[in-house]
Amino acid sequence: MVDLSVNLGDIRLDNPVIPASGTCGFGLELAEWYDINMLGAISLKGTTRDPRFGNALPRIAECPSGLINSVGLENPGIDKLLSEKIPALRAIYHKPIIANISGFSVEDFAFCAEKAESCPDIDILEVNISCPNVHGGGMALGTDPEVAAAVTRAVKQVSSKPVFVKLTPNVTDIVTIARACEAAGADGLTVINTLLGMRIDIRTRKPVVAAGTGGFSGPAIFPIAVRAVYQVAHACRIPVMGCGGISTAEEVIEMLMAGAAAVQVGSASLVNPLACKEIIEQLPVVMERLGLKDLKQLKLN
Amino acid sequence: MVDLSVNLGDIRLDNPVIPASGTCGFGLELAEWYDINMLGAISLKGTTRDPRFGNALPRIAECPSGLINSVGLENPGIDKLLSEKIPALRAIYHKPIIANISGFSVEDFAFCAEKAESCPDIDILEVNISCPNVHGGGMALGTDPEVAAAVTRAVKQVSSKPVFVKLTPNVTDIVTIARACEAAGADGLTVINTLLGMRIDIRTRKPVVAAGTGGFSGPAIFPIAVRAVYQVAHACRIPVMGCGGISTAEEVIEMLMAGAAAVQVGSASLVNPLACKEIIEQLPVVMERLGLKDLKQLKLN
Amino acid sequence: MATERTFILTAIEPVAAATWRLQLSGDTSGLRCAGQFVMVSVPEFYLRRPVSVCDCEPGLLTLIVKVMGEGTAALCALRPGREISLLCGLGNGFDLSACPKGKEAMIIGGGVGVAPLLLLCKQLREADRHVTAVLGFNTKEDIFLEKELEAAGADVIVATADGSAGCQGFVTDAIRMCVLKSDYFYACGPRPMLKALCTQLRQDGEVSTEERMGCGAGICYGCTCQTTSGPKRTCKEGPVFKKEELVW
Amino acid sequence: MATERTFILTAIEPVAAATWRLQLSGDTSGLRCAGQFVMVSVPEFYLRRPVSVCDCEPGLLTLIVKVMGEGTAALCALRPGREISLLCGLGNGFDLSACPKGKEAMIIGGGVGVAPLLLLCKQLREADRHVTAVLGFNTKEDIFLEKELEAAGADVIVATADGSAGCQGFVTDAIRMCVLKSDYFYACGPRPMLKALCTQLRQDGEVSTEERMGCGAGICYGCTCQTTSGPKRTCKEGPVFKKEELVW
Repeated sequence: MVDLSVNLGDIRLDNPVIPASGTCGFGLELAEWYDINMLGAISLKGTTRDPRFGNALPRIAECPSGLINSVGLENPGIDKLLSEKIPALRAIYHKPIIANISGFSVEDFAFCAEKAESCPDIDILEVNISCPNVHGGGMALGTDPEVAAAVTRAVKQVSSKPVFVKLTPNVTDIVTIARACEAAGADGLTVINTLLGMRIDIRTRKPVVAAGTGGFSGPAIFPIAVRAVYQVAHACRIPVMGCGGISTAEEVIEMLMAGAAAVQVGSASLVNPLACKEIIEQLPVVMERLGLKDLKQLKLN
Repeated sequence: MVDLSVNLGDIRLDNPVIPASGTCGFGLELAEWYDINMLGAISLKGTTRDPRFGNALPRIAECPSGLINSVGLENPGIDKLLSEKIPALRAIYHKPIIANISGFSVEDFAFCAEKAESCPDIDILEVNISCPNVHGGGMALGTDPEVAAAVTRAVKQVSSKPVFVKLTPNVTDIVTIARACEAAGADGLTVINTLLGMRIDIRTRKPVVAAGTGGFSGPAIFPIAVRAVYQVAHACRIPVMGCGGISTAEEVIEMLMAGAAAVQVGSASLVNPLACKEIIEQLPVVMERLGLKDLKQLKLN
Repeated sequence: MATERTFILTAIEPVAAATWRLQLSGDTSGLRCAGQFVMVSVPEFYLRRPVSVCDCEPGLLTLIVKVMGEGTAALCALRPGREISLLCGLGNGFDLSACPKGKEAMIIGGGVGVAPLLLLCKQLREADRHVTAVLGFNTKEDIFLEKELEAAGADVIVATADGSAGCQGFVTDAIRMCVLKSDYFYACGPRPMLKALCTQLRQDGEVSTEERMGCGAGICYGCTCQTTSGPKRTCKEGPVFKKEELVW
Repeated sequence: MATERTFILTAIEPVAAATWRLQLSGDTSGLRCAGQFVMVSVPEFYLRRPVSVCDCEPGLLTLIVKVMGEGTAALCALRPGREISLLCGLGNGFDLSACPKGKEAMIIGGGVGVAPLLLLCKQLREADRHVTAVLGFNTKEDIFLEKELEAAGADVIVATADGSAGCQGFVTDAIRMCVLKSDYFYACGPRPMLKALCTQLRQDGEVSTEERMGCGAGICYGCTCQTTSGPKRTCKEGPVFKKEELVW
């Protein structure tokens, strides 16, 4: 009998599989497809200080082994997250909840973190300084180590919850950003968010997504995510949630071997809402084949 | 009858399709598969001051819709390029030849450029400051705008040939690098080189390529390449050779619409050595379907 | 409840220009009502493609697909015997009860938007509503489902933009010219057609909208549209919306 | 000259543990001699997989594939009737003339490296050389081609590492124990076996090496190995190298 549990800092997860923010709504959408209590944890849709409609349509573009999205942080705002979304989820779900917050200034993040502090149902705070789909803010905050550190510090000042900073791969040196966040008090890191991508409709001669560019995700970016996780996990002491293109149990294990403490599964759920369930069910089979007893500390040889 | 010709600065190409450096050897390898005089031009394997064996094996890793290579600039050195490789190619090929030079210091590039100056068969000099597979040099020179400019300036000082600088996508802001090269006198830019990627063999628990990480290419990176070409082409006046994941005639046109003056086809030739031939043969068919008379100035609507 | 199911393609045949009817056999229990759609997995493509349900009986599903891009082209190139993964029973379909028993229902379709009208017509007739079907196409070669809708018990009026068949003009022109009366309307088609209907027809009604989708399951928020009651996901709260909900 | 050709998989059958024989029909004109390989396109995988030619006659190609990873597993899961794209006639094969007419040739294979020996044996026999085949496997269940090689006119000796069949030990042990004499040897198998042969056997010979390849056509320089005459591409100057060329 294999042991699927992993430790994310002080928090023990029954298994390492976590639906990534933006690919599981606020939980109830996935619950229509399977019992989400089988998940290791869940990371909810990115939420901002005020409600946002998001970007104009179309927001989605097909790519080889992936897709581009330019949703643009559509969300009901932090208040509705706390008053409606999380209580509704908690009523049917008893595993850890990761609240993903985003914003356009250091103050925005501090504001959301302070509000979240009042919600005991939130187990982890994920600070999204890597959204490529909003102007002035989003990714801009995650490409400068000092700004990234400032956001981290501001959030930590008002929050007693474990804080994971979600990093963008669209940088020259992700390790510098990661170290800056660690030094600023981050309890962990989520690596990586989407890559900045673009597709053009050669019939209409216009970008496929209305916003022009968007966040590129899916199996196509997996090798970039493995590399980034490997670099960050070997440069920092804090735990890393590995994210980017994972769609099989084998890839979960590959990401853990790269140095991740747990993984987030994103785009796979958009193509198959049952993806996380199937991956979790497949994990013991792959572990047996590889002769792995547990998933903790899967160091490279 | 459609017109496939494009202008790369002052050089007219019969069509926009150019095999990318590192995916067509020194030309003769491709000539075994088809008459390479049907190509728009050809970019030869990256060459350094001294001969290099390159990295240890394995150098190749399979990825979803792509591959990682860590060849590490294996090449016979600039002298052999000029004395053997180019004469042998010129004997059977009369279209433009792009010599791709790389190095570990500004001096290395100047040295190779000066040697190349003596070779009239070289029509364009492609300066590779974006190879992710060598330490101290390669990509390191292409991630800092000042260093990129210094390399460009040094090459321009000793070379009368059109100089295209090949940029890496592994940066926070590719436009800054592009503008620095343009200001330093670059006649054009090649966008993009490979992304830094990694795969791990979960059976051996070792990286798949001996070097650990490598350059990630193939259809998977196409949306990133289109975005980078769009950003650079709209920020600079000099012509751009669009490169990254192109494997169909439709993708050639998409890249041209993004702002490229011509395109380089890379990984596609590794899976099908006839790729460039088939793309060139397919271009008129796709142009007819789209109602395009020629491929110059395919602006977006 | 929505489910993922493997279907077998039993037959595929052209029904109009670049338009194909796909017959699939499999577990249809996930489907509840007309107006719902399925997300179809297409070999070699990452995202599934949304396709509205044209007809459905236990174990048998009928889809009509128009070739728009590479994905739909690949889908229509599949041969019988092929296994296809579907996400079934997605979205909220048409509300039959919105048209009172014994009353007159008008069902209006434009282009490939005609597809979902067949199952809708059958269900309305079963529920004892009188049905008039108004079908709009660009030209004669695009026409499909006319006979099937007549066989299902609808009075069918066809309009073509170029006048090559039926009355010349759009469905709105046909409705005016033929002075068609009804108590309630159901529509599916391109946005301009839906806008014209919602703004010109006096009676109440509901329309099925179309947007480019990511997941089709309400997860990615890729297809959100603005409504009088706030943002709604086309795939989840839609694709059918009441006339008064939509913002034009 | 190397070419890209579409073959039809006419038969696929297991010949040993996790080892399959694939029969393909198509244009084999690109193949010149034993020891060459083909690059096989595998559905769902980006890179082609190199597979050495086991046997070949005009229009008919035989490959033997051992399941090593996901790619080879997908390849061995293909069903007859399937179209497969191959790059044919890649690399330099064995040099028959290196073993003088009427002399004794020893052909040695280890594991799946036994595959190319069949065509080699046939060509050597046709060219009137006497052939002794030494086949090394880990265990009884791995053995294949023994009968075919005997039928082709070779004296066959089998060795298994666990002694479950033939002589116990490696091919080098078998050669010593059976005091096998020959004027020239040809070998294909894992690197340690090739090293042992090249360093222990006194007679001249040549061996087919194996490396992970990118393109298989000499284009990507992904499989370059160091030799006494400088760097050589396994796929292009190889995969067969003279004993004295290799650096261990």
